[in-house]
Amino acid sequence: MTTLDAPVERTLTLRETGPATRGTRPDEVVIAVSPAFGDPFTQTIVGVPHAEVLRQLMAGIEEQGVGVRVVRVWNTADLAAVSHIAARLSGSGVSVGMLSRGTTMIHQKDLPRLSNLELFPQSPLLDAPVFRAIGSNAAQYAKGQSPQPVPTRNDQMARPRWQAKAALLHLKEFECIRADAGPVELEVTIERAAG
Amino acid sequence: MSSPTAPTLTVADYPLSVNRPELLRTPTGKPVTALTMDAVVSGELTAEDLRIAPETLELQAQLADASGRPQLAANFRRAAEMTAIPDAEVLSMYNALRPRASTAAKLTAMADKLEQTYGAPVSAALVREAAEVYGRRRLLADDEPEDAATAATSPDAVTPAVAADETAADETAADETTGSPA
Amino acid sequence: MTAVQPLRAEEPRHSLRTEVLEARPVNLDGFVEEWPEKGLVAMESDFDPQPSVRVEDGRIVELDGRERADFDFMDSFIADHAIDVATTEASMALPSVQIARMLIDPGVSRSEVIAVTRGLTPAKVLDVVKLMNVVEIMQGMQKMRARRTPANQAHSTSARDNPLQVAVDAAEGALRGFAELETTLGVVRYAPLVAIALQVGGQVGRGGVLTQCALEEATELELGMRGITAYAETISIYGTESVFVDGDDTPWSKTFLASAYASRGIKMRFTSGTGSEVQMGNAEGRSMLYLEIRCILMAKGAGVQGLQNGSISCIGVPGAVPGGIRAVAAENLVASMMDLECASGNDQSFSHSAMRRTARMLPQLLPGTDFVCSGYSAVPNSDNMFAGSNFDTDDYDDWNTIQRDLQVDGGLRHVREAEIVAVRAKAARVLQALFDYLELPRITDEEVEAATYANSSNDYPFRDVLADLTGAQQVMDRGVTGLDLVRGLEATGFHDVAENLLTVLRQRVSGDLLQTAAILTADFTPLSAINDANDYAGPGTGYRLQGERWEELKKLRHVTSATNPETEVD
Amino acid sequence: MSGRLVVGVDIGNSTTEACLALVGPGGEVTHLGTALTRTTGVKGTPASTEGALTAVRRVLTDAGRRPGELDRVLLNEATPVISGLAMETITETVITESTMIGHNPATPGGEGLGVGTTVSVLDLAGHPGDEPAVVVVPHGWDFDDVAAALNTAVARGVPVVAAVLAGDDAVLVTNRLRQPIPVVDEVSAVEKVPLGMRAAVEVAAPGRTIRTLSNTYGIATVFDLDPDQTRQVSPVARALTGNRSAVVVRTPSGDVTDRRIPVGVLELRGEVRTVKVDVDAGAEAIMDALARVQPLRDAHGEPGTHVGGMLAAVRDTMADTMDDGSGGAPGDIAIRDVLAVDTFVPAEVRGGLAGEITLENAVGLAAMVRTSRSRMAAVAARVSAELGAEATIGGVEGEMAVLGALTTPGTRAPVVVVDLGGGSTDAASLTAEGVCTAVHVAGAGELVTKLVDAELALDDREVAELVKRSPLAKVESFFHVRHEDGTVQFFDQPLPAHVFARVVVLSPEGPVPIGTRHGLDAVRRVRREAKRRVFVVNTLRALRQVAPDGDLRRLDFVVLLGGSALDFEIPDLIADALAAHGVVCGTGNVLGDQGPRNAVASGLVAAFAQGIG
Repeated sequence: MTTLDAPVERTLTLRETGPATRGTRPDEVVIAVSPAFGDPFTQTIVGVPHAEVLRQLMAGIEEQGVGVRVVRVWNTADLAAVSHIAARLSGSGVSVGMLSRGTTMIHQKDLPRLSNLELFPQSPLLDAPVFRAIGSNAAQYAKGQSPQPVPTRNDQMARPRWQAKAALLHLKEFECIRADAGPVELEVTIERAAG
Repeated sequence: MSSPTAPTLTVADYPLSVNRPELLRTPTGKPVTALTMDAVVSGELTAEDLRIAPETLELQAQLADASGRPQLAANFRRAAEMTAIPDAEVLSMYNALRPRASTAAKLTAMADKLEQTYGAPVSAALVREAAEVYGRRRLLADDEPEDAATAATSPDAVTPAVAADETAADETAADETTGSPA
Repeated sequence: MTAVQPLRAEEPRHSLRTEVLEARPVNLDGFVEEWPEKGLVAMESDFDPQPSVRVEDGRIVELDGRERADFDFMDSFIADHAIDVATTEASMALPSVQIARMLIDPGVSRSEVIAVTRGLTPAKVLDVVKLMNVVEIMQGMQKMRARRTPANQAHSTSARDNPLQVAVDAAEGALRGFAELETTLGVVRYAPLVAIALQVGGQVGRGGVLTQCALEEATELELGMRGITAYAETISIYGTESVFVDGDDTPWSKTFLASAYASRGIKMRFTSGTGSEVQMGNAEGRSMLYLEIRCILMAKGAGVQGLQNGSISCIGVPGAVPGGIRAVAAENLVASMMDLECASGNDQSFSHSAMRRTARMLPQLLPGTDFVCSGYSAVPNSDNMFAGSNFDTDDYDDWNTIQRDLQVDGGLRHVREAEIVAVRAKAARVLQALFDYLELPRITDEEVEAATYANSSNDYPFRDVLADLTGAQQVMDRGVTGLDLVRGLEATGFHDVAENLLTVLRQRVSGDLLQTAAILTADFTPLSAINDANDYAGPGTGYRLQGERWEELKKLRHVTSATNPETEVD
Repeated sequence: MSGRLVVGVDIGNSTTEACLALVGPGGEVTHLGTALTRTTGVKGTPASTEGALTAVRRVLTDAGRRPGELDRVLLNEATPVISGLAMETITETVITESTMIGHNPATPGGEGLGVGTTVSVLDLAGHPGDEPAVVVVPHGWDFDDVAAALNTAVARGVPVVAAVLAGDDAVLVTNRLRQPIPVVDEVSAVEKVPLGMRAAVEVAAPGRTIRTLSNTYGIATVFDLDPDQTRQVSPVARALTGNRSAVVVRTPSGDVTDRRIPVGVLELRGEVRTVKVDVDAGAEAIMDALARVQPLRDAHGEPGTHVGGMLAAVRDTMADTMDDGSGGAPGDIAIRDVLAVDTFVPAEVRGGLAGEITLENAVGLAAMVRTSRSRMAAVAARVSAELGAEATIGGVEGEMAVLGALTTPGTRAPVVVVDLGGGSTDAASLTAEGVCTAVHVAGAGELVTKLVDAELALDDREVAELVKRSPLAKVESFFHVRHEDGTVQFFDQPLPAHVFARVVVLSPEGPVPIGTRHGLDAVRRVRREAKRRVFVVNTLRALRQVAPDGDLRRLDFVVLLGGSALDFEIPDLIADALAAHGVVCGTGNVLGDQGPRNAVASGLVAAFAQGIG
């Protein structure tokens, strides 16, 4: 049978290896995750496991032959700030920033903080293929190519279903902020769950 | 022009366009009855003729006072002062009042200009008051560098991205699961 | 190892009824537990401040337990502009329960209540409305609404920003009874064409309808200054200093902007709503309603005539917590108690459940508000560029039936198809002629035909977007004004529409529409809280749905004739 | 003042221009202003009156004059000209039985050539250990699982030599293999790949193209083909040329054909003979046939074909336009010129498995219809009634254009003007003796737009129009662009995010991204070629018709006029082509300050003044 029938469970381990530094490779994308990503939260607002989110983002970048580093931003859970901090750490200047609930942004260091290359604001509509495409596009920007923007989806009924939960997740993520901690480099290990 | 000692209006005079049209003039001095279709077609009227005159705003301020709405009346009096300010300058003054957009000196200069150039003491007072509060609440331009790198350590850094989208039509779905706030 | 092990743990068996209930649309809605410490609570929170006020030397020096030195900018603004210093200590001395009772007591007039509320602090206002259940809130609203005659507002937008669709749906909406029409854009550069379309379409449907285009401040103000739009409302304010600053504004900048609009003769209201601060993560531990009350007082202090509130785009947040919709009803009441025009929400997608959608609007529909919806979608929700409304065109007949069932006036009426088709056709032809006159991208006869009978944007031929955008830019570059529109309408033979638009523009010179809760009637009489003041004083008083208007609302699409039961009333 | 206030009005195909002047008693002319507006309806028909009135009113307003002061409105004798455009694809590539996967995924994996038997990854476990396997992976497989399956098979001793994937996973899979193999991915219809067949997969290193499968004899070697079979596979090799990766599967009757599509016959009727030519014979054959029948009296397309439909539609539009309600025959409506241009249209290959795109040959056709009848008299009557001033037909378009062009400093008769318009390219010559001849040929700016749109597969006429009008640049960072001439421009403010890293058109409203995967050079080449094939070819065609004995060398001055003469490169392209014939060519500057605009309107005023003086 194909793997579609039985989604494989994977575990995500994020180990801090030290303060994040500015990259020198022009062919890298930096992924920045927010304070609560992976721990204590383990999935996006609609239940996509963080292990899978990161795996797909990184796969999208790898498929384009571009390097990837993952960092955690501790002192803010503002997506634009998370993404822009990562862009300034990135050797290519291109970054992917994401919040625990799934909201994602592709940023570039020369853009104003509140601007972006691509923004995926509706976290409930982001699934694994979208994260793969986001990674792929970020890598293509890093290579100086012109990818077609990942189509964004819209669902007017996301408000009644998800708005309050998003607010709740946002508040929880805020509680994990460490105001005096700088961004740190992460070593990512994704393994198949036992059994 | 309406005389400086215009009658004090009562709520019974409202609506002026129906009950007291003789008091209404355009900023160019035409009576409101001159705003006819013939005048439009012949090209006699310009966009300037369809603006409100400061005297009219004062009349409406009197009506607001008479109906127990002092804040609304004050708004109309500031507005009367602002009729003299060109559109672009009105917008730039508004932008200067945004948080961390101006230094104390700049706001003071703006207040002086309102008072001296435009004869707008009520609006000038509003700007001076803003300067005082901004100073106390650290909302003047010097209080916080724009630089995003330092945002990390500022209280501002713990604000969500959604606020940024406010300037696009406030009611459109700009953020998160749905719209930006209100 | 023993023998028969199940392959996987079995789920507990569900009852068939649970399955039915699980499938109900209401279970697609999201609900969350309260978290008062973070402000994720509607209106009953131990973390809200206690009411207090102290005046020294004609100045408020203590507000809701905070000393002046510790005031944040909301406190400062409210203390110095919103609260009547002369009466505040007396008003604050009244027990909250007494004020709450005044609100629902038919023997106490609206102005007597206002005389008290003008001196109340935010915490005191909260203390008062916390005493009221939802029926009492409605009773209060019935009396405190500023304008005697209730009205309604529509959204007219297009998923393709097609100006023609906006025009014909505006015309139909105006004919159905909306007093105000609002639009916004997917592609912002389309704004000039769409704003023109809304204005012209509205005046075809019913002379005197007021229009606005929601955009960033500079463009919105410019369109208003040129007379292409008639009013503005998307001027957002927030209940905490930090969120206000995140929105790149302060009470002083917004107050200045309010005067700027008035100085150009343009009607304007602010926008706020419960839930925005907590959604943005900076509620400072206050309840949603407490923060909204601060917004309402700030608006009053700014001297703006009215407010759009009722949670608006954050409705999913109060909608998900216990008592949230009661809080939303309360915020509308507070706006009215503060003597502001209230455009009372019901303008954003709220629930998957038709029952919840209806229940959510009853506290506004039943007592009546200045605008029951601050955006009923006059296009199908798929075309609603405000991200969907609580009601759309599909709901027209339901709305009309509810008005008839309960004998309440929600601002709309049933209109026969022939009239609707005729007004749509006319609006389309008018816009076609006007675009030709202004040398804007042509509207073809095929488009006119499609617009006449269309439901959604999918029913229209595609427009040449780039040509439209170039045309839109020309409207700005050439400095086209409302006067040019009048001239074009007159030159192309649509004298009645030209006359309607000129009359609306002329109103700007009089300033009558700047007064609280002003709208224009079909005979172009300004109707506001001054000449149509709410005079409710108990049963048999105030606005009553009766006479000609009631006859109008008795009509529905299908009503069996009593004279000849084999036919239907036309 | 004793002068007479006159206004010349030129109703052109797309714009209507006015020139206001005061003509003194001695014929001396004082120019008071010019105006430009969009032509309403078809020029020369009553519908065009509105535009004429707008232009006149506008020029009067600008000059501060009232209509009552006008002595005379001078209109040109505008012959209605309607042009039509059609594009016919004349070749089609068809793959039968899935023999070839010739698309070019952005990121194939590994490199080299792998030859073996196709086997589904689902059946890999049962694959015999001695047979090289080309593994085919359907949709839904995760890259980790694919890599694991391949590594397992290799560990078991199966020689896995290559893989073909549905998803965009080639690099991911290759990076996880213990032994690298070539992998082709993004094969959308992977389920149609025949299994159990011999197949070859080739991937070249980045920046290189495949060598074996794009070579007929390479394929023959790989599959042991005999000479007859080898002949059959040559289209396969041709189709794969230039790719970085490819898959070829050998099936018993698989084939790739490149066939011509019959698209109909064009019948060209000249003064003396009629010639029929197949449209799929290409532009050269059509233009040769046209040359043989010159002058063309009419043309017809085979009914039921696209060309037939296009020519009939052009004719019908003119007939409707000229129908004045009198019930009379709408005069002589005939197709008077045709321009055929060879072009390439990217098209999806029929029978392809991965949405392969190939450039198919196509012919672009412009046709022009004129009528012998003009209704300018009716236009003049209406203009006169509206303005309350006398309106007369002041002259014939071509002659007036020459008169107007002669107001360009540095020109004198004999002179030839070429009006580069939207629908047609017109030429008029004035000899030293004052003899004037004028011609119209089909094809101008609109055909250029169509060619750009088709060849870049933009499917967006508006973007194509932008590409035509403005130079290109590549946005290399938020703060600088590289222009198409290689120069770099820096900006203080960051460019908008949506243009980042894109090829953009530098339109007057700012940079507009072009939705194409082509690089800047390819877009530029397409644009310049389109302009050359239409405007240079047409200018030469038109000049040959007005030149003495058709000899371009006997022309002295050529003045370019019309909207397309304002283009940033068309005048240069034409000047370069004419330089070879020793002709002085430049863009007109009517009245010394109008550039190539307003020639006819100014010419009308000049003609009127000459009549007085």
